[in-house]
Amino acid sequence: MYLLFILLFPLLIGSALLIFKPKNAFVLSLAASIIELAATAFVLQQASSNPVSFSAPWLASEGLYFSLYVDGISGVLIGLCALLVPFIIATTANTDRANNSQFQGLMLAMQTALMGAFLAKDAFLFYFFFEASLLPIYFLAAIYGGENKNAITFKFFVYTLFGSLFFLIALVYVYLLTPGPFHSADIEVLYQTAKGLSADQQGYLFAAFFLAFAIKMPVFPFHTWQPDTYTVAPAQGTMLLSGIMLKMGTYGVIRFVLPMFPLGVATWGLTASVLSVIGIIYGSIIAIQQKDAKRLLAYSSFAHVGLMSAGILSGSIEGIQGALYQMLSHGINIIGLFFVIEIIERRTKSREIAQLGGITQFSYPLTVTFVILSLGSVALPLTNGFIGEFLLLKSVFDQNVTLGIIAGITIILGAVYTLRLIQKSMFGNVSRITSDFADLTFAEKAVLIPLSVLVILGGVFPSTVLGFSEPAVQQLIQWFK
Amino acid sequence: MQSIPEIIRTIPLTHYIMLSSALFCIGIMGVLTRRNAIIVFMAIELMLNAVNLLLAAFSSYYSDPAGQIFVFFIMAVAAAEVAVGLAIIVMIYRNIQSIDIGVLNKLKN
Amino acid sequence: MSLLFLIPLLPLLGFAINGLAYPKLPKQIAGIIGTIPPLVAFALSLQLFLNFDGQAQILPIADWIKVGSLEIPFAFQIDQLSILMLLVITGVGTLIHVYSIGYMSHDAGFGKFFAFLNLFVFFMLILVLGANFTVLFIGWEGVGLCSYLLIGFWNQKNSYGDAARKAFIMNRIGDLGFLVGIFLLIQDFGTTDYQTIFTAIKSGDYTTDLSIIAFCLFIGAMGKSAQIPLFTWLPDAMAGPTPVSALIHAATMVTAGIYMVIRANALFELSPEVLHFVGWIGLATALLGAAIGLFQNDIKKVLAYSTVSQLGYMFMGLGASAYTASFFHVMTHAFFKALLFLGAGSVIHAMSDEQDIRRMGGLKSKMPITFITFMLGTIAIAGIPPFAGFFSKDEILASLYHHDPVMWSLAIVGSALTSFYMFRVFILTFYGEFRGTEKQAHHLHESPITMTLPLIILAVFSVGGGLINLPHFAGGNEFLAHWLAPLLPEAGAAGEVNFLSLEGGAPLLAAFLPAFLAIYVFGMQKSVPSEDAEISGIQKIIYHKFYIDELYDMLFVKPIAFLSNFFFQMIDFLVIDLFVEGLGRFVKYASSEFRRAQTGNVGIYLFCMVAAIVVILFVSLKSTILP
Amino acid sequence: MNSIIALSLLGILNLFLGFWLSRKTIQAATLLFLAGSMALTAMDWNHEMLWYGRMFHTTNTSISFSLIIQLAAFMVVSFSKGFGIDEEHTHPAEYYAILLFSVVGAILMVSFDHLIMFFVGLEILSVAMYVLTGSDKRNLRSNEAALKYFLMGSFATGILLFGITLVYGATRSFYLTNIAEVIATTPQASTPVFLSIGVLLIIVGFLFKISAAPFHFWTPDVYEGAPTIFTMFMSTVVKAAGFAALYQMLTGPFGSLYGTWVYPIYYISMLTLLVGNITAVYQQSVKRMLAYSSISHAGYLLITLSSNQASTSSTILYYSLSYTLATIVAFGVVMLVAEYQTGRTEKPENFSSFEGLAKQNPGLAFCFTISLLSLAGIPLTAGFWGKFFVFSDIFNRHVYYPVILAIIMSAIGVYYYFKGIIAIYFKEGDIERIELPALVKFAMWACTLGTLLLGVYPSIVKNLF
Repeated sequence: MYLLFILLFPLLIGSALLIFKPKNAFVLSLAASIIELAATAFVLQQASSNPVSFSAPWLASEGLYFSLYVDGISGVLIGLCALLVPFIIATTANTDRANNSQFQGLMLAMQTALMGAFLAKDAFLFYFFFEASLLPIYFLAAIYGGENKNAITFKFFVYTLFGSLFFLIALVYVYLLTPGPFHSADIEVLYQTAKGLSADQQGYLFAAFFLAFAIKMPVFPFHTWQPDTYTVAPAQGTMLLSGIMLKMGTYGVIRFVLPMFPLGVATWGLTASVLSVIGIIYGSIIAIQQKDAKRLLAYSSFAHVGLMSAGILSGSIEGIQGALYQMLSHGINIIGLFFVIEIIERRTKSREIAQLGGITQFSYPLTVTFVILSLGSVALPLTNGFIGEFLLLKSVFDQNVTLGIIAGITIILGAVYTLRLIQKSMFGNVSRITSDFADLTFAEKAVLIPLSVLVILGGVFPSTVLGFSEPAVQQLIQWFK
Repeated sequence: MQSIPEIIRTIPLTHYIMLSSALFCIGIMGVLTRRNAIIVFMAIELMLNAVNLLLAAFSSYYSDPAGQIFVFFIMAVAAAEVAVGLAIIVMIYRNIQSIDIGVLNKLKN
Repeated sequence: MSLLFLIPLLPLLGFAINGLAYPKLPKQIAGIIGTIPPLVAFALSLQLFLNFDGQAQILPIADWIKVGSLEIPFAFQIDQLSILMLLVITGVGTLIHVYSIGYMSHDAGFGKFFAFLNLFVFFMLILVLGANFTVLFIGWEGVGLCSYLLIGFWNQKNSYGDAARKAFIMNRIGDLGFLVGIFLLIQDFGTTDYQTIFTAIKSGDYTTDLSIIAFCLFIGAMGKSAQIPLFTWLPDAMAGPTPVSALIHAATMVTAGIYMVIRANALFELSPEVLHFVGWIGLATALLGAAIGLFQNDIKKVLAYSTVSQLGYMFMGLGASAYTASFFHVMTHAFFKALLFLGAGSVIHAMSDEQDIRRMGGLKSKMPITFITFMLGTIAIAGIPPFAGFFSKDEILASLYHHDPVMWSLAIVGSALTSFYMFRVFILTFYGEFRGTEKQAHHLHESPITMTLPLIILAVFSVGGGLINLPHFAGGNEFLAHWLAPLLPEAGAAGEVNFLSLEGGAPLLAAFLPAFLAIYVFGMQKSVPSEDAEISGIQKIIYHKFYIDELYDMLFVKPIAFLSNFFFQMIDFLVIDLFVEGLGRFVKYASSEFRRAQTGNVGIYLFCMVAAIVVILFVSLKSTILP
Repeated sequence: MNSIIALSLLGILNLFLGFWLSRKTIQAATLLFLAGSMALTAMDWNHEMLWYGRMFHTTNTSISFSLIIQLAAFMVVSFSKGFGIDEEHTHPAEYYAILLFSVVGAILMVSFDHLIMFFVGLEILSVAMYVLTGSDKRNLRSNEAALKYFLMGSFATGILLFGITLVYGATRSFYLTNIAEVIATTPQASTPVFLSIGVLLIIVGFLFKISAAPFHFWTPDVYEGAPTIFTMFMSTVVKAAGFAALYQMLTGPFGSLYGTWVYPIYYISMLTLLVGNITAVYQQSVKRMLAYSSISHAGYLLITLSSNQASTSSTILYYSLSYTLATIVAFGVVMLVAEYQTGRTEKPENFSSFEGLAKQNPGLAFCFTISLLSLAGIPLTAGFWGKFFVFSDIFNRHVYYPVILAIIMSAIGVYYYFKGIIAIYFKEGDIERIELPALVKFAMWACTLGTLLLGVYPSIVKNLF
C-alpha cells in the first residue's frame, strides 16, 4: 500500500498542478517531493529487513499484474529518485520556473514514471513506465529547451523509443514462453523461463534487451542523441535525465539482462563491455576539448555510465554492487555539477568555458562545493565516486585485465577534463562576463551544500548502502551463477 | 435433377460459368479502359449482370431459390447505386461540364 | 593508544574549522588553529614513540568497503615505520606551520592556506597509518589533492593552475598503476591488509607473479616520488608557496613512494628484477636531476631538482635493498631539504618575491640567521661529514658499492654534482655584492622569529641528524637499523668504512672538491651565470631541462587534444550521427517516392487493384491450376 | 438485433422531424435514438441467438462490435455542426437520417449469418457513404472524392459479389454455418477450383473496404475530399464493420481454408504497413496523414487477423475501440481547427495551420496529443495495448518478420504523429481561443479520457471477451 502511495503521490500532485495551475507551484511541488522522500525513507526502512511488495490484478486475462516491490536493488534506485527530485525542484527557486505550475507538474509526473520503473516487479509494468517516462521529459525539454530544441528532443524521443520497442518484442517473446494458459510477466517467472532457452535464442534476446538499455544509458555508439539533448534541455531536465533517467538503463541490465540471459551474456557480454569501455575512453577524450561546459558534463556522464555498464556486464558481485553505488553517487554528483553550470549560466548568460574565469574571487562557497562535487566525479578516495569506481574497475579488471586497465585510464582522463573545467571557470583571471558575479543565494546554497556533504558521507560510510543492497544482489547472482 | 428444365440441362454448368466469367472480365476491361464516367459505370453494371447470370444458373442447377432471391437483391441494390451514382455524375457535370474521370485528379499527394 | 585516532583527527578538525570559517576568521586565530593540531599530534606521536613496546598493532576504526568476500576496513597500523613517519610528518609539519605564520602573513588566503596544510597533514598521516594498501591509497591520493590545491594556491595565475593540474594528473598516472597493483593483490590474497599479505608472502602461498604486483606498485611510487619518467611535475610544483615546497615537495609527500616500498619490502624482496629496475630508475633520476640542477638560476628550481635527485638516491638505496639507509636518508633529507627551502623562502621573502639568484648576492650580512642555517643545510646536503647528509648518503653509497660498482661510481658523480650546484647557489645568494634593484635593496631585512625559529631548529637536526643511525665506526649504535629491523629482511648492513679505501674516500672527495670548485668559481672569480638569452650549446639544452616537457607535450598532450577534436567533429558528427540521421533521411526519401503512386487518377487506381487481384489469384492458385 | 429495426424506423422518423425541428434538436434526438438503440443492442448480451430466419446471429463479439459502431456514430453526431458550407441550404435531418441508416448497414455487417444480409448491409453502408462523401455539393474536391469512392466502391462490390457467387456455386448455400460445414466436410480434392477463387475474391472485396494496400488508393483522396465529419464516420464505422465482417467470414465459414487465405493476408498486411506508414511521413495535410495512418492501422489489424488466434477477436475489438476513440478526437480537432483557419490560411488542413494551437486552447491541444499518442501506440494510451495484443497474437504463431516490420513502422509512425504535436506545442502561431459547443466538448473529453483509461487499465475492456 505504501508502495502505491510513493508511486502515485507525485503524479497526483503533479496533475493537480497541471490542471489547477496554482500560483505557488514551487512550494507545493517542493513540499510534495519532500513528503515523497519521507515516505520513501519509511518504505526503505521497512525494506531493509525484508522486501516490501504490492500486487493487484492489472490485465489478469493476460497474466499481467500491477505488482511493485522494493528489494535491495530497487530500493537503492527509488532512494536515489526520491532523494534527488527535491533538490532538482529546489534548483528552480527564484527563477521564472519556480512557480510555473506546468514545469513543476511535469517534473512530478516524471518522478512517478521513474519510481514506477524502479518499483515494477512485472516486466510489462516496467516497460510501461520505462516508456511513459519519455513523455514528461520530452515535453520538459521541448517546451523549455534551448535553441534547435525541436529537432534534438524529437531525435531523442524517437531514438530511445525505437530501442525500447525491440525490448518490448523480446519481452513479449519470453513472456509467451512462460507457462500458460495465462502467461506471466513476473520477473521471477521470466527468469525461470529464460533460463531454459538455447544459447543463440538468448543471444538474440540479449541483443534486443541490451539495445534498448544501451540507447537509454547510453553506450557507445548509441550515444549521439545524448550530448545534444543534455545540452539543449533545461537544467532541471538535464538533471532528471542524467541523474535518474539513465539509471533506468543500467537498472534494466541488472534486473533483466543478467539474470534472464546468462548464456547470452556469456556470448555477447564481452562485446558489450568492450563497447562500454570504448565509450569510457571515447567520452572522456571528447570531454577534454569541449567548449560548452554543459556538453562537457554530458560527455563525462557518458563516460561514467560506460564504466557502470561494463562493471555490470562483468556479472560479479563487486560489479553490480559497485554499479548500484555508482548510480547513487553519479546521480548526486552530476546534478550538483549541472546545477553549478546552471548557476554560472544564470549570472553570466554563458556556458563557454573560455569566457569564464576567476569566479572563486566572487563566490568562495560555489568554488568549494564545485570542487567537492568534481572530486566526487573524479573518484577521489573518501568521496562517493571512489567507492563505485573502485569496485567497478576491480570487477572489470577481474573479468579481463586489458579491459580493466583501459577502463582505468578514466581516472586519469577524468581528472584532466574535470580539473580543466574547474581551472577555467573558477580560477584564473576574471573575465568580462564574470566581473560582476553575485555570490550564491540561500536557495542555491541549500542545494549545493547538502549535495557536497553527501559526496563526503558517501565516501566515508558506503557500508550503509552496500549492506542494504548486498542480500538482494547475492540473490540475483544466484540466478545466473 | 428432375426439376431442372430441359432447356437448361442441355447446356452444362461450366458453360454458364465460362460465359459469366467472360462477361465479368469484359466488364473489368471496360472499367479499366474507358474514361467516361458513364461508360465505366455501365461496365460495372455489366459485371453485376455477369454475377446475376451466374447466380441464376447455379440456383437453377441446384434447384435452390436462394440464388435467384439474391439476384433480386442485387438488382434492387444496383438500382439504388445507379440512382446515387448518376446523381454524383450529374453533380460533377454541373460543376465542371465534364465527366471524364481523367480530369478529376485534384486529390493526390 | 586510545588517543591514536586523535593524531589524524586533529589536523582534520583544523582543516574543517579554518576551511569553513575561512574568509571571516582573523589571521592570528586562523594561524593558531592551524598550528595547534600538528603540534599536539607531534606530542602524541612522541608519546607513542617513547612507550612503544616493539609490537606492531592493528587498530580497526570502522568497516569501510564490504562487498561479497571483499572486506576493506578502516584500520590503522602502529609499528616502527609508521611511528617514525608520524614523528617526521608532525615534527617538520609543525615547524613549517609556525614558519608559515610569518611567511604568509601578508597573504589574503591565509586561513585557506592553513586549512589546506592541515588537510595535507591529515592525509599524510592516513597514508602512513593505514593498515592496508587501500587506506594507504586514500592518503596517497589525498596528498595528491592537497599538493594540487597548494601548488595552485595563488589561483589567479593560470601558469600556477597549469602546474597544479600537471602535478595532479601525473600523480594520477602513477595512481592507476598503484590501483592495478591493489587489484592484483586482491585477486591473489583476497585482501589488502599488510599483515595478511606479508605473512602469506613469507609463507610462500601466492599464485601470481609477485614482480608484476611490485612493478605496478612502483609505478605509483614513480608518480608520487617524481622519478623518471613522471618527474617533470615536481619542479613546476615550485609555483606553490615556499612552505608548501618545503613540507610537501621536499620533506614528506614525495617520500611516500619510498615509504611504500619499504612498507612492502617483503614483496619487493621476492621480485629482484623489479628492485634492479628501481635502482636504475633511481640512479637515472638522480643524475638527471643533478645535471639539470647545475644550471638553474631560480633558487627554488635548484632545490626542486636537487630533491628529485635526492629521491633518486633513496630509490637507489632501495634498489640495493638497503632499506634502512634509504629511510635514514628520507629522514635527514626531510630535515636539511626543509631547512634549505625555508631558508630560500626567507630569502625570497626578504627579496620581495625575487627568486633568481642572478639578482641576489651579498645577503649574508643582511640576514645572518638565514645565512648560517642555509649554509649548514648546504653542507649537510653536500654530504660533508659529520653532518646528517653525510651519514645517510654514505650508507646508501656503501650499500651500492657492495651491490653494483657501476651504479656506485655513477652515484658518486651525482653526489659530486649535488655538492657543486648547492654551493653555487649558496655562494651566489649570500656572497658577492647585491645584484638586485634599489627597491629590493633597502627592503632587505632578516625574517621574523616565526620564520627563523624553525630554521634554527631544522638546522640543529640537519647537523645532528646523523645521530639517529650513527654507524659503529663513528661510535654510534645504528639505532635506526635496530629499530626497523623487525620489519626488514636481514640485509647485509654496510660494514666498517675505511676512509682511505676507495669506498670510503671517493664520497668524501665527491663532496669536497666540487664544493671548493664552486667556491672558487663563484666566490673568488665572482662569475655570475649569464642571462637566458646568452645561454647556448649543451648548457642551453640542460638549462631547458633537456626539453622533456616539450617532448611530453608533443607525445601526449597534443595528440590527445587532436584526438578529442577528431572524435567530436569527425566520428561523432560525421560517422555515427550521420548514420542515425541517415536512416531518418532515407525514410523521408522513400516516402517522397512512395507518394508518387498516389496520382489521383482513378483509372490507375483501378488498374492497380486488378493487377493485384490477378497476382493474388495466380500466386495462390498456381499449385491447383497449373499441374 | 431489434436495434436495426428501431434505427431504421427512427431514421425515417428523423426525416419527418426535419420538417419542424431545428438542427440542434434533431441532433439531440439522434443522439437519443442512438443511445436507445445501444441499450437495445446491449440487452442481447450473453443471449447468443439467431434472428429472422437464421439470417442474423448475435454473439457477444458481434454485439460489442455493433456497440462500438453505434458509439462511434454517437460521437460523430455529437461532433456534427452544420453540414456543408452553409446551414440554411442544407437539410441536416437528411444527413442524420442517412447516418442512422448507414449504422443499420454496419450492424447488419457485423451480425449477419447469411450472405444476402451481409451484402445488403454492406451496400446500405456504402451507398450512404457515397452520398455523404459528395454531400458538400459545391465543393469540387468533395465531388471528385464522391465519384472516386463510388466508382471504385461499386467495382469492389462487383468483385465481392462474384466471389460470393462462386462460393455459393461451390457450397450451394448462403448460410455461413452451412458453408462452413460443407467446406469442412468435403475433401480438398473434390472441392471445385472456383471455391478458393471465390474466397479470394471475397477477401479482395473486404480488403478494399478496409483500405489495405494495394486496394487503398481511394482512401487518402476520399478521406481528404469528404467533409471531415463524414471522414470521421468512414474511418471509424466503416473500418470497424469491415473488420468485424472479414473476421467473421475468415474464421467462420472459411476457417478450414486457412491455408488458402492466410498468405495473401499475411503479405498484404506487411505491404499495407509499409505503404501506409512510409507514405504518411511525406504528408503535409493532417487529414491526409490521418488517412494514411488509418491504412497503416489496417495493416496491424490484418497481422493479427492472419495469426488467427483464439484471442484475435478480442484483439480486433480492443484495437478497433482504441483506434475509434483516438481517430474521432483527431478528426474532430482537425475539423475544428480547419473551420477556424478557413479564410485565414489557404491550406487550413495542413500542419502549418495547427501551429501554436496549445497557446490559447490547452484542452484542445491535450486531447489532440493524447489521440495522436494513442495512434502512435505510446504507453499510457489505449493504442499501446492494441499494438501489444497484436504482437502477442502474431508471436503465438511464431511468426517474426511482420513484427520486426511493425516495430520499425511504429517508430516511423511516431515520427509523423509527432509532427502534429510539435506543431501545436512548439511552433509559433496565432490561434485564438476556439469556442466549442458543449456537445463537442463532451464527446472530445469522453473519448480522450476513454483512451487514457483503456491505456492505464486495459482489462476493463479486454476482460469482457
